[in-house]
Amino acid sequence: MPDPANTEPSNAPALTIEGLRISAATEHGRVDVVDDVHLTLRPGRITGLAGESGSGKTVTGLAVLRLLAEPTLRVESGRILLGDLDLARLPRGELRALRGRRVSMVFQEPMTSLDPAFTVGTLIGEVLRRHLGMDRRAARERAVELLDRVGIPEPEKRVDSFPFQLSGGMQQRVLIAMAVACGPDVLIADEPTTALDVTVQAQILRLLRSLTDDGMAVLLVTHDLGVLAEHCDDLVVMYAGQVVETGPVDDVLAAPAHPYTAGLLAAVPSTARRVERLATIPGTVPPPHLLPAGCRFVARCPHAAPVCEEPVTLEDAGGGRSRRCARAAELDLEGVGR
Amino acid sequence: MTTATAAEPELVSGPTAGPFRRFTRRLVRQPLAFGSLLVIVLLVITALAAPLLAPMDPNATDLVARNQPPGGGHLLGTDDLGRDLLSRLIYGTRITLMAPLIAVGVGALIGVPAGLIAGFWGRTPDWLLSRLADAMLSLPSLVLAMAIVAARGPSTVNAMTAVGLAFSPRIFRVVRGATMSVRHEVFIDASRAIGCTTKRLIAVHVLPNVAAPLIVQATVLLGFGVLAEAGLSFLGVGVQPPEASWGVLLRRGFDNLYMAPFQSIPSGLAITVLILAFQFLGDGMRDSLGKELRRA
Amino acid sequence: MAGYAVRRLLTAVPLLALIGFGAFMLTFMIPGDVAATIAGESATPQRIEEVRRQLGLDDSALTQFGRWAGGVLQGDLGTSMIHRIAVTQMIGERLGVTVSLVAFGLLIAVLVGVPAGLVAGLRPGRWTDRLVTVLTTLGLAVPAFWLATILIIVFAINLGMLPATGFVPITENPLRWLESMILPGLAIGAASAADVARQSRSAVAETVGRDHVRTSRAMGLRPRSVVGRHVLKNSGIPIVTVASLQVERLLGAAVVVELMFAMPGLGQLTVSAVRARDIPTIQGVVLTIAVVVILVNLLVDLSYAWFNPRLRKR
Amino acid sequence: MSTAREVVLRATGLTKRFTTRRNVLGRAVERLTAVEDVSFELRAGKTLALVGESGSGKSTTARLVTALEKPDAGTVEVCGTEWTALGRSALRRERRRMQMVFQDPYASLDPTKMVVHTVGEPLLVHEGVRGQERDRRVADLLERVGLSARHLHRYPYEFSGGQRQRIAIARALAAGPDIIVADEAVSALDVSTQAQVLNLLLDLQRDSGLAFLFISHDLGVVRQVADHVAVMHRGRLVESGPADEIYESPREAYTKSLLAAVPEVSPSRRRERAGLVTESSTGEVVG
Amino acid sequence: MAHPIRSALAIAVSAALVAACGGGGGGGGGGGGKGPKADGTVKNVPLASGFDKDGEFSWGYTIEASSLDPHRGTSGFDQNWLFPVYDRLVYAAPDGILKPMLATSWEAAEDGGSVTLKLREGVTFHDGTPMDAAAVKTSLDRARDDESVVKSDLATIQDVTVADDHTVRLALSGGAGAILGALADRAGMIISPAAIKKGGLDTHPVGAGPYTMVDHKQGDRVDYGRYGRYWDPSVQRVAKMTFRVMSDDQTRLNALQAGELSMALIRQNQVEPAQRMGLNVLAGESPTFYAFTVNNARKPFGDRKVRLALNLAIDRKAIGEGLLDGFCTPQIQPWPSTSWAYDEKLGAGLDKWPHDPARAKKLLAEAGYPKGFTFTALTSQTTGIAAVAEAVQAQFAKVGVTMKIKLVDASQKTRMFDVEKSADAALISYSPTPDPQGVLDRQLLPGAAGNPGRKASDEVVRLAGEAGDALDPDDRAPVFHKIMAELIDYVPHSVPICMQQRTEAFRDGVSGLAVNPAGSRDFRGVAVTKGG
Repeated sequence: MPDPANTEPSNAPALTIEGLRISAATEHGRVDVVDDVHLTLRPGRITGLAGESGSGKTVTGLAVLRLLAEPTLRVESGRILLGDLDLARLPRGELRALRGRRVSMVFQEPMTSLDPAFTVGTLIGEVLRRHLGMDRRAARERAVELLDRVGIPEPEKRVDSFPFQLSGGMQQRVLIAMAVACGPDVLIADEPTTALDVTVQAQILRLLRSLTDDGMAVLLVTHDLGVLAEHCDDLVVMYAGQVVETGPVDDVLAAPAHPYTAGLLAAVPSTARRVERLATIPGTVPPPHLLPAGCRFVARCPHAAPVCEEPVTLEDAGGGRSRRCARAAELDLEGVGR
Repeated sequence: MTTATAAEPELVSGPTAGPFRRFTRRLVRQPLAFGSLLVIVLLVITALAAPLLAPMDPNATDLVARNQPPGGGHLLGTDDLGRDLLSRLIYGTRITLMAPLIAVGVGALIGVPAGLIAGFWGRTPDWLLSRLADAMLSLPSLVLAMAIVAARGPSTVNAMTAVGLAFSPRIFRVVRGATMSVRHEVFIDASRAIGCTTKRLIAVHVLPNVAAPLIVQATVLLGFGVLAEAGLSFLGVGVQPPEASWGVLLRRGFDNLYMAPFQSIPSGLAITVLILAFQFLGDGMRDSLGKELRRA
Repeated sequence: MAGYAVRRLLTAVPLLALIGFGAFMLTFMIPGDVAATIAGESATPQRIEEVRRQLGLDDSALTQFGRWAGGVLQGDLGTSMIHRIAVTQMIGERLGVTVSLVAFGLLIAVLVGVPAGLVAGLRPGRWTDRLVTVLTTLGLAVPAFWLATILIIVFAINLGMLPATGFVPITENPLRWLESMILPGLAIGAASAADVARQSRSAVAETVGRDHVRTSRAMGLRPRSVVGRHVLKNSGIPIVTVASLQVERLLGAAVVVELMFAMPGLGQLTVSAVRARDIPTIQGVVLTIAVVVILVNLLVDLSYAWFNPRLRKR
Repeated sequence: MSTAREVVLRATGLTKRFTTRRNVLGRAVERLTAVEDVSFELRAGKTLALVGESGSGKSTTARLVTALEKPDAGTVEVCGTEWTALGRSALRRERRRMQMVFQDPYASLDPTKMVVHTVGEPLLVHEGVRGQERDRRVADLLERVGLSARHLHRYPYEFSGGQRQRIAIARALAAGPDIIVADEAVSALDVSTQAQVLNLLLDLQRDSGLAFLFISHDLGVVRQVADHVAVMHRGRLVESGPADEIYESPREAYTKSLLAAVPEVSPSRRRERAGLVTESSTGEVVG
Repeated sequence: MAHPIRSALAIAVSAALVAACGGGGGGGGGGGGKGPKADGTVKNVPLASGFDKDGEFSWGYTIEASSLDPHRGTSGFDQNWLFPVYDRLVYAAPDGILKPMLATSWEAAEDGGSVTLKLREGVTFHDGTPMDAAAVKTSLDRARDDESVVKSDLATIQDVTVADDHTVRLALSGGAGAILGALADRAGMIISPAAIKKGGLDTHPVGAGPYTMVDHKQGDRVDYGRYGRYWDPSVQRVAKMTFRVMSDDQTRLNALQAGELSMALIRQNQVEPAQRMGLNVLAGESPTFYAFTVNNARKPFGDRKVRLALNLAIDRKAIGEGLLDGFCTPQIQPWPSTSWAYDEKLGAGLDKWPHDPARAKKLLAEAGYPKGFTFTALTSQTTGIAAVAEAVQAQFAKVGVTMKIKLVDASQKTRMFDVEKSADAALISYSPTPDPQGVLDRQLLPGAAGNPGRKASDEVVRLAGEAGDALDPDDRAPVFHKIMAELIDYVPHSVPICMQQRTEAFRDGVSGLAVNPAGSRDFRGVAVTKGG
């Protein structure tokens, strides 16, 4: 459970993304899929990045480690600061030395993210030997410790098994073991539990929490608002490639400042009671080549007004909160209650 | 009664064209594939209009004017019997185009149904047909060709039927692999749940999804067919004199390499261009089958 | 694993019988028989009939096949009707030539084809990819006999670096064996290298897109180990499969290359045996080729298990 | 349409075992039991939800009920006809009574077929409807699921996930079924699209008295659609009953741990549910 | 990146050009038919003075030895492989006259009923056993047994008796002259009796010739080494000989140019390129000729007018001098001009059967075929004969006769044309026999294998019997001239088109060569100078 008192960020940010813009080559020519994204990750805290498919959240995550498919996706502008290093401008060789060493990533489909042709021990050992120069025997020992650290039973036996011999949950734990093997400052988790069952999902998220206690900063990318609510400290909501709202989780959930956030919260089917009719957000997300000039949510926003036709920026509203809505001040949107 | 109609973004204006028109529109936009298509269409015209285009009778020998270099009365020179090489090249187009088509046709006639059956049902039919394919592959195609040609007389059609038999295991393997991957697709279960008969499932749903890899393999084999015909004609099993295919011209020109080195160049180039055209057309067709197939 | 290999070998036996029977029936269909050749050109028709009876060629196809199959079961492939030498000995003498030719061709196909496929597949669409596509298409288009002669003229005659003809067994003189193998190996291997390059390219291109390769890049592994270990090992199965397919193609091309380089191999033996309708020799060659093909396919299937552990642990 | 409250689907004692390893001779030596003695009833116009984690056997049960797999034991009765006893062609004719909607919108539509052919296939197979008549009826079906005649001659790749699922639903409606088996029908959709499709399903049920067998792992979604809930775990039916009873006062430990693990958006709801677990906490099974 | 198609074409063109210029000094300038006699070829090469005693001679031939057993080998060309190992009783010298070899002298009995041969003394086989009358009898009896392939060549021998240690008498049923010719070929090769008993002659020949067989790789090569105790060391001028099988014409030229062969058989159309490569060419008459043969029992070919018409339609000059570059002498006599049977008065005889399409059409009309007719002719795949067949096909077309060509291999031709008699005609390359009598026995007489129609003029049959009896060629020549005259009148089923010249290419330094009239290759006395 996050400690509500610790709202003020006491220590320096682990990673900051400023004004990130990413373009993609599509049938309709080159268009921006991510625009003007600002994000800050603090050590020991889990920041949730929410948004529906096509909102650009995964592309933002991949951009940090520059894993974008070069020819089609390209970082147009913006800085990604890890301490004083700008990862976006770093030469390829230096960036590669940082990946897995100071910034790591885990992915959504554990079943396909591990190389089926190698044993778990070899996979983890490879990262250790590449970054820490360990010899084969030391790497294997460290791998067993790591497997134990991420909660895999009988690690000495499991270290020699192949990925297909493990369950989905186990495979995700191996991926996390690989990612944190060298004690990185930042871990980016792109939908780590979406493909897993509810019970296993809870265990993995608790594991991430315990890793942050050692001082690591985590960016948790997901579309599941329940996961965000229960496991994240701060929240960033993206819509059609833009950040539309940020802030501490409980504050945003209680009083969302952007109509899209409110709409999302209402649409989540809760297990409490059955409603006559589910609240929906009408329409679909506008494709990148048909984006309106002003607020991108205007076509679907119940509170839309002429002012929304003008371009709107992400304003800081104090208390670590910010939102991109022209009418934010005058709206009083209904949250989900403390 | 209906739910609120969501405001749909305006889709591409007008109904999308039929599959064939969209396929050709994409094919035309690829320079390489379109160039190849032009070359092949040109060759088909040459084959059909051979009598009009050929300057002389391809079989008229002139034993005095043998192995003439290009120029003078003969644009591409003459062969070892003094026949006009340009005319023989033009008439040769017929057999050179017909031969690979027969071979791939026969190969597909056997390979496609067998591949569908083996891929769709698996287990014993798959095991049996795969072993048969292995057996076919290890039979030297020369024995196959000579046996068929001997039984039904030497001619391009018979020889290429034999080549078709040798191609059928290759087509069988491609179709089987593709069918196996399609069989597990969800839309197959969906149609089965609707109540489609197995026959309809295969014909309507499996076959179109198997077309992409099949087309690529077919165009590759067309290239091989051209060379195979040349090889068999050389062994006397293919086309009978005085007709000639490009392959025969190449081989005969080649035997005179020291006498008249230029003789094998025209047919050699023609064959290379034809095979390049088949290959690039195949690649182009595969790429222009478009997104709707690649998802499968 | 062993069970799998045993089962495959057991299935090979009926397969060989099927091939043996198929080849026998096919040759039987070809008119003209060995008696005419044995009796010699000056023989009178009566003499030819006499020879036919002696050789039992008048019996029905099935009885002759039975006789031949009976012999095979006792390990005797019979004697060549033309050369009156045991088929096993004739094939034994020539197997070395064709096996080294096919092996060399396969070596060139893999050593040239796989790296080319790798380079093209790693960055699809780039100029390296287009260059490899064009070269592979050309490799498939150039007939073997044309390439063979160009190689001979340039390297053997004009430069005199390599022998233009002949085969030296490896047992006799390994260096001269190597020299006599280079040109024919290139001539026979070119088309196969093109095919292997094409298939490896699509295999690598597909593997590069897989999630686990992205994971290894995300873990900061050097490109050398990402490609060398993770990409190559996972595209192993399609590459090995296409390599095994080359054996059949190389055996076919061997006929022409053995002719051009005057090397006494199985290819030549097949052509002369078929022309003379020397049935025992044809059967011997067909069975030998079939055994080679089956063994190669078995080795390839077994290699699948190394590439994909899931098959091994089944 | 069948009259209300009458049992349209009854499964009794369904069992299915898969072979996982064969010995040298090919005989099965190791078998995995996917579904063990599962029985349930579905009444006309009602929705029964089958919930459970992956590997619980709920999808296999769906395939057994829709005769995509043959059960090792047990029977399936649809509108009074025992499907498990029917011959192949008889079964094919009966299939129009029960239709399916699948999870992955991108895989459940044949990419090479236009919408009009895909949705029109049941009409062709069962009533031999072609040409103009088919186009008209398919257009009506598309209207019912919130699409329009403009979409008739389009290909699946031109649609979003939500739109494709609507097309799949239209196809299911085409044969005029009494029951629709929805196997994780909304799991692959985003929250907002999910809500739109669920509302569509609820409307269809209200308008035409359709019965739904709703298979899902998402307890939030199930809460909004299910009249009855059956919880499955490792191939067996752990608990079943009216939805409110299962959610408010679950009897079985597994059901409780399942409910406890669902991440809740509202903090208050979360505290409430946490209480449930402390009463009979279960050992943490590492999944 | 240049447009792929353009670059692909560029690569293909350059590859072909490389082949062109590489192929010996620049392309172009091929040149049409040249004069009848090629310049620069030689008939023989006298022995060079400083030849290398320990030199090695290598030769490239087209067909492998079917077997190294003279009496069992099925191919009519095995003798080339056997001459170095097996001495015959007599041998055909380059000037065509039979000279003593193992038999020092021979004489026929008055009534022609027998021939007695005196044997050379002190000769031993390679396995050490002495060569005496008993050995000759054993060998000749083996050549006459049922399994022997050369049985028909010695058909006239009734019995072989040992007169004394070194004298053998052959009881004959006639044809003394013909039998001597046969004894110069495989039938006359004397095999060591011990080796016959031991067996294995198919792969391990044991004779009394100048060279022993050192190594034999089936279908590839045979290596010969000098036999220490040979009776005539003067002809053993090279220490080692290697004969290699190279069936592809291109490959033999490549091997010669690359220095891997001293000498090799080449096709007529390869003479000019060989000379351009700086190789020498040995060319001379040989008894092998291209022939157009029909089955005169089948419908149109029974009529003499039709056979004559077809004969007149063939333009022998265009084929001989045009197509085959002057290396195939157009003529109608079935024996070469070097043979004693050749009728000098008649010469080429092109005046008897001139190329006269108009008359041919008239004859066809008279025979009832005003618009010509269609028939199928068999021919084999080897490049030489197929080209001739196509030329004849075009020439027949000019007189309205359509000849379909069916490419078949040798055994299929024998079965379809000779045995089953299911084919109309055949274009063949007739393989030589040492004695002109062979042409009659194998090709022209009713019983001949090459005469499926079984019909021939009675006069020719009578004269053929008489031709075989005389021993001395001077007595037999006039009879053959009479036979030729009768053939011209009768127009037989098989007519020659042109007499092929034997063409061999060899590198500098090879000497002691001569063209053998019998058409086979006896490298007796070949020599190689150092650095040759």
